[in-house]
Amino acid sequence: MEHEKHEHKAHHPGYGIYILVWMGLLALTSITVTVAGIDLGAYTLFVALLIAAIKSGLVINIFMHIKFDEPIFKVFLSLSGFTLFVIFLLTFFDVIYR
Amino acid sequence: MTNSHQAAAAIPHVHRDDVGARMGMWLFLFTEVLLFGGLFLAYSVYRYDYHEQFRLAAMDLDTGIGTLNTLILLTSSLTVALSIAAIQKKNKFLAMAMISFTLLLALFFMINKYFEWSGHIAEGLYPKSPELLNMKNGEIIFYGLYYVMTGLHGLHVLVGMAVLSFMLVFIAKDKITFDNYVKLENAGLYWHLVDLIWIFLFPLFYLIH
Amino acid sequence: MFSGPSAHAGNVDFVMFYIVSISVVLLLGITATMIYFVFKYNRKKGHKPKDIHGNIVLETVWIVIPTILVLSMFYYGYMGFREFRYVPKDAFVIDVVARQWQWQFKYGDGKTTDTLYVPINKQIKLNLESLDVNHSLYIPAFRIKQDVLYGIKNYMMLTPDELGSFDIACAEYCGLDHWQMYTKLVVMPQDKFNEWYNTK
Amino acid sequence: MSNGTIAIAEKSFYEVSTNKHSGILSWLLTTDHKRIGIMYLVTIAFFFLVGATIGLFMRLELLTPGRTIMGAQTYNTLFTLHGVIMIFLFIIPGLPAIFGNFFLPIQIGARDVAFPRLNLLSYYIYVIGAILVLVSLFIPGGPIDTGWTFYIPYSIRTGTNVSMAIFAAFVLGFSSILTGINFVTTVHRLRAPGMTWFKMPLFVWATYATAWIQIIATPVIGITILLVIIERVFGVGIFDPALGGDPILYQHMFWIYSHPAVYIMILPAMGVVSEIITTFSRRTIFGYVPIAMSSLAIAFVGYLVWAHHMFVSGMSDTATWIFSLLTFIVALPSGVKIFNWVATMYKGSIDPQVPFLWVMNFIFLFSIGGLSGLVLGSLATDVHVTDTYFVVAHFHYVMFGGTGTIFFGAMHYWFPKMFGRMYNKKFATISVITFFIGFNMLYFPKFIMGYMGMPRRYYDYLPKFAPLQEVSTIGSWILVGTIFFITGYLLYALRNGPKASGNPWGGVTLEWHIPSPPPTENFEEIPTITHEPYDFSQLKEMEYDK
Repeated sequence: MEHEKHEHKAHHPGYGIYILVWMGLLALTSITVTVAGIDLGAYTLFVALLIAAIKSGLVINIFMHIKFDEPIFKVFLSLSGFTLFVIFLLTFFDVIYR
Repeated sequence: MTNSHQAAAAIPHVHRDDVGARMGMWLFLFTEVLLFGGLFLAYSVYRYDYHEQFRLAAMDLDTGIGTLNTLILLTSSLTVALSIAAIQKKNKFLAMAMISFTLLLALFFMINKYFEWSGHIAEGLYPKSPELLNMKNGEIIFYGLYYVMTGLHGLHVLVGMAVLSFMLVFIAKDKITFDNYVKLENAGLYWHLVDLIWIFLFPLFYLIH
Repeated sequence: MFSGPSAHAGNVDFVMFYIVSISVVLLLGITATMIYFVFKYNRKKGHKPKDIHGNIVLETVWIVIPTILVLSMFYYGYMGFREFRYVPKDAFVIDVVARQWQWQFKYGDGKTTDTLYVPINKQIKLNLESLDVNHSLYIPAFRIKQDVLYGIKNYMMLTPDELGSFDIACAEYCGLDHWQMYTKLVVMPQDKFNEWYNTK
Repeated sequence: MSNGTIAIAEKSFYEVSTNKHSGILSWLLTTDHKRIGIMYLVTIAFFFLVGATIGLFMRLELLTPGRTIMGAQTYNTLFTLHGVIMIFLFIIPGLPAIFGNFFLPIQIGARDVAFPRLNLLSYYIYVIGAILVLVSLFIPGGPIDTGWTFYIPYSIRTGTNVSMAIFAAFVLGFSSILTGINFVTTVHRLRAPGMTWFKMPLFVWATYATAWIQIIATPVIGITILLVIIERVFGVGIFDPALGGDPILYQHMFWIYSHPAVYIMILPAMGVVSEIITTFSRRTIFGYVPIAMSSLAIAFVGYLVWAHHMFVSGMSDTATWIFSLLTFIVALPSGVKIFNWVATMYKGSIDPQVPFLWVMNFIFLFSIGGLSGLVLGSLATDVHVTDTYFVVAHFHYVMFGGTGTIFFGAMHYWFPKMFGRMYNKKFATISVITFFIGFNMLYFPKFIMGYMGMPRRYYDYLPKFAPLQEVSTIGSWILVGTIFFITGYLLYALRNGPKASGNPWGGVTLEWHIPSPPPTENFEEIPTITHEPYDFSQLKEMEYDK
């Protein structure tokens, strides 16, 4: 990938890395489908969401190239993620203890 | 500055800011994330309340179709990313081919969705149907959320298809070129978001039994 | 000083008095300072302005002191709330059923009324249930209120220590005749209540 | 500002349009942030007057016990419409869309916002939303009667036009989101050279913080509203308790937006206060960084307290005390601002002109609003006064006494800049006084009635409330009379007022460096900023002699 970075704007990876990421995503999908067949009890939800989180991390970082973009975008992203987290957390203070 | 002074009298100051454009797009995507975030919140609250009934209801969904649609969307995300890489390398043909391929995949996704929904409706599982109303509360809610969340996602796929079609035209007309492709980038960002949401919808509805 | 038809009402009035006193002092302080400055530093007096960018000590003071004040308000408010939510084991239970636009009170022996009769000096638990939309059982004299919902269990505590008849209102908007959902709470001596309770 | 004093002989933005059209089209298709600001002003002011008139009729009905001029159903639709119009059509878009649009780009030294066409689009989306509200009044089914909170299950049981009215709210939310995106990007990308973050005027900080809330919070109400519509139209089970739904979850999702929305309403007003106080005290702001940071802090902590609207809703006692504690902590940044403003007057050179009088009005009324909020944050007292007139009084002191007052303050502060004319200052001073009297007569009795146990949204009341209700209604006449009086003399000044200079008050933020009204594209040359935002030593360079 190195030479491509020099040829084009530094923050854009080439075809190869996209295809690699795509293959990774397919692999993760097959893992999550396989794992879903196994009964993990309380961990089922956790494992499924963990894999989904890894997949979305790949998409956000590489496909959406936030990894190569302006740093402020990462701040924005964590801000909205944190807001979501707070909303969930506080709502569940009601739901769990009701 | 001399130019802009003259311009100020007649036409607006032309201003191009790719980073700004992408920033605007990201901010818009955050609103989408929070829009779906509200739905995910409702889902998780009801899943907590009706744990067992959600499990039972989810059994009726077809994991096969869900997996197939996941693969389709992931691949379409790849093709969109490739089209941007292609336009950067001045490969106009490849960029257009990749977007066309994306549109095709999106169409497949919607066709699958159509068969899936019509299957449920044939079984009598639709809002207000007598069969659904006979079920337990948790299952009614599960199907309510299922229809709303996948429906809203489907709507986003349709919007994404419309946007990508415009991009196709823009590339053809050379309005998107190797040194001015922020429109395509933003369309791509939107499409990846649609993919991203599906990445979470898929396990929540099709996998966790 | 803070007496009401129940001990709880007195406590609520105390918290109210506490918060309002502090608020009035703050409000008058701010307003008086502001008006004083307007006259003292009026431009007509030819006052030369002086740029003061800030003062760390002051900023700290007016963060720390209000923090202490509001935390004390939280504490008193929470204590008052806790006593109102606490359900003793031997509480006398009455079911409250709300519908558009009337109240019904169901007693253990199947007696049903549309006025709430209760004995004095007894801890009473009101179980709240709605048949249609949201309502809210509000007894202003006792400083208590709680929403009445369809499908969700809710309750409230009532411990009257004064005889008499008090208003009950609906405090959650519930449609056309929301404003007419008034009824009465009647507090009776224990023996009179027993007499009423045991007659059909 | 190094280039601040150039006398620009350019024509104003009224005379030169940024597009090739002329006449009315040059306005309807404009992308000029100032023209869009003016269009918002006209539209929003119209709806404000409509909302105020509705309020006047509600107060008339309550003048005497029993039926005065209307039936219960009419009254129920009127308080709903008063809420929907005032909140979604006036106070949420109000300050950001009018003054944010007009002054944010100027104050950071930009020629326009980042996305001028998107800006125009948000205006039209706003108009569409407004039209939907109006249409919902006249189609069969009748106007919405749920209260502006649209609580489930009443909102899915009633036969009135709920779907269309709340869809209007959804559309208006979309407009709000687009404005927010525009402002955040503008502040990040279009600051003039030298305009570092801590050289930005505080109005910019406040609008920036507001824009973030608009972006992050509004989608949540969007989806909540969509769900209610879907439930009504398709009968899908989401919130309806008859189908297993959770009406308290609806309240959570509603307030997750609607509480931060309170800060959308108040933050820009706080920004304007900082501007006016410094200009008329002619000294730098006391505690620039604390005020700027408290804007961001308010925007953030605004998310942590929504459920204090729900202390008696039947949510868990754990959530109840957590939200009460958080609520008290959120009170602090607002307090910090008040103290800093008063301290800014210290050793200033105060010229209490009309805008400054509005700010004094604001500080008094908003303090009452904020302090009465402590009563609502404290659990024991909240249980008693929530859903009574006490709450009504509280949020009118905050919203109307706070944001509404500053709407007029900003209007009087920036009027000469926006229109190049000066209004009648004697009339304006009288209005501040009658506004103050009418306002307190109208709303203060509601605190007392609320503590006496008068529930809100009541068509009628017990006889013991009659005297206070009367005072309140008389106050409404004074207040609404004042509002129409202000509208009148401002409209008169548009054509007949004396011409205003570029800097009638001696302000130093960038808008006072350019002519009144500003030229198209604001600056002939983008200025380079060297001064702090409230450095009044610039007045000498600016050759301000007054």
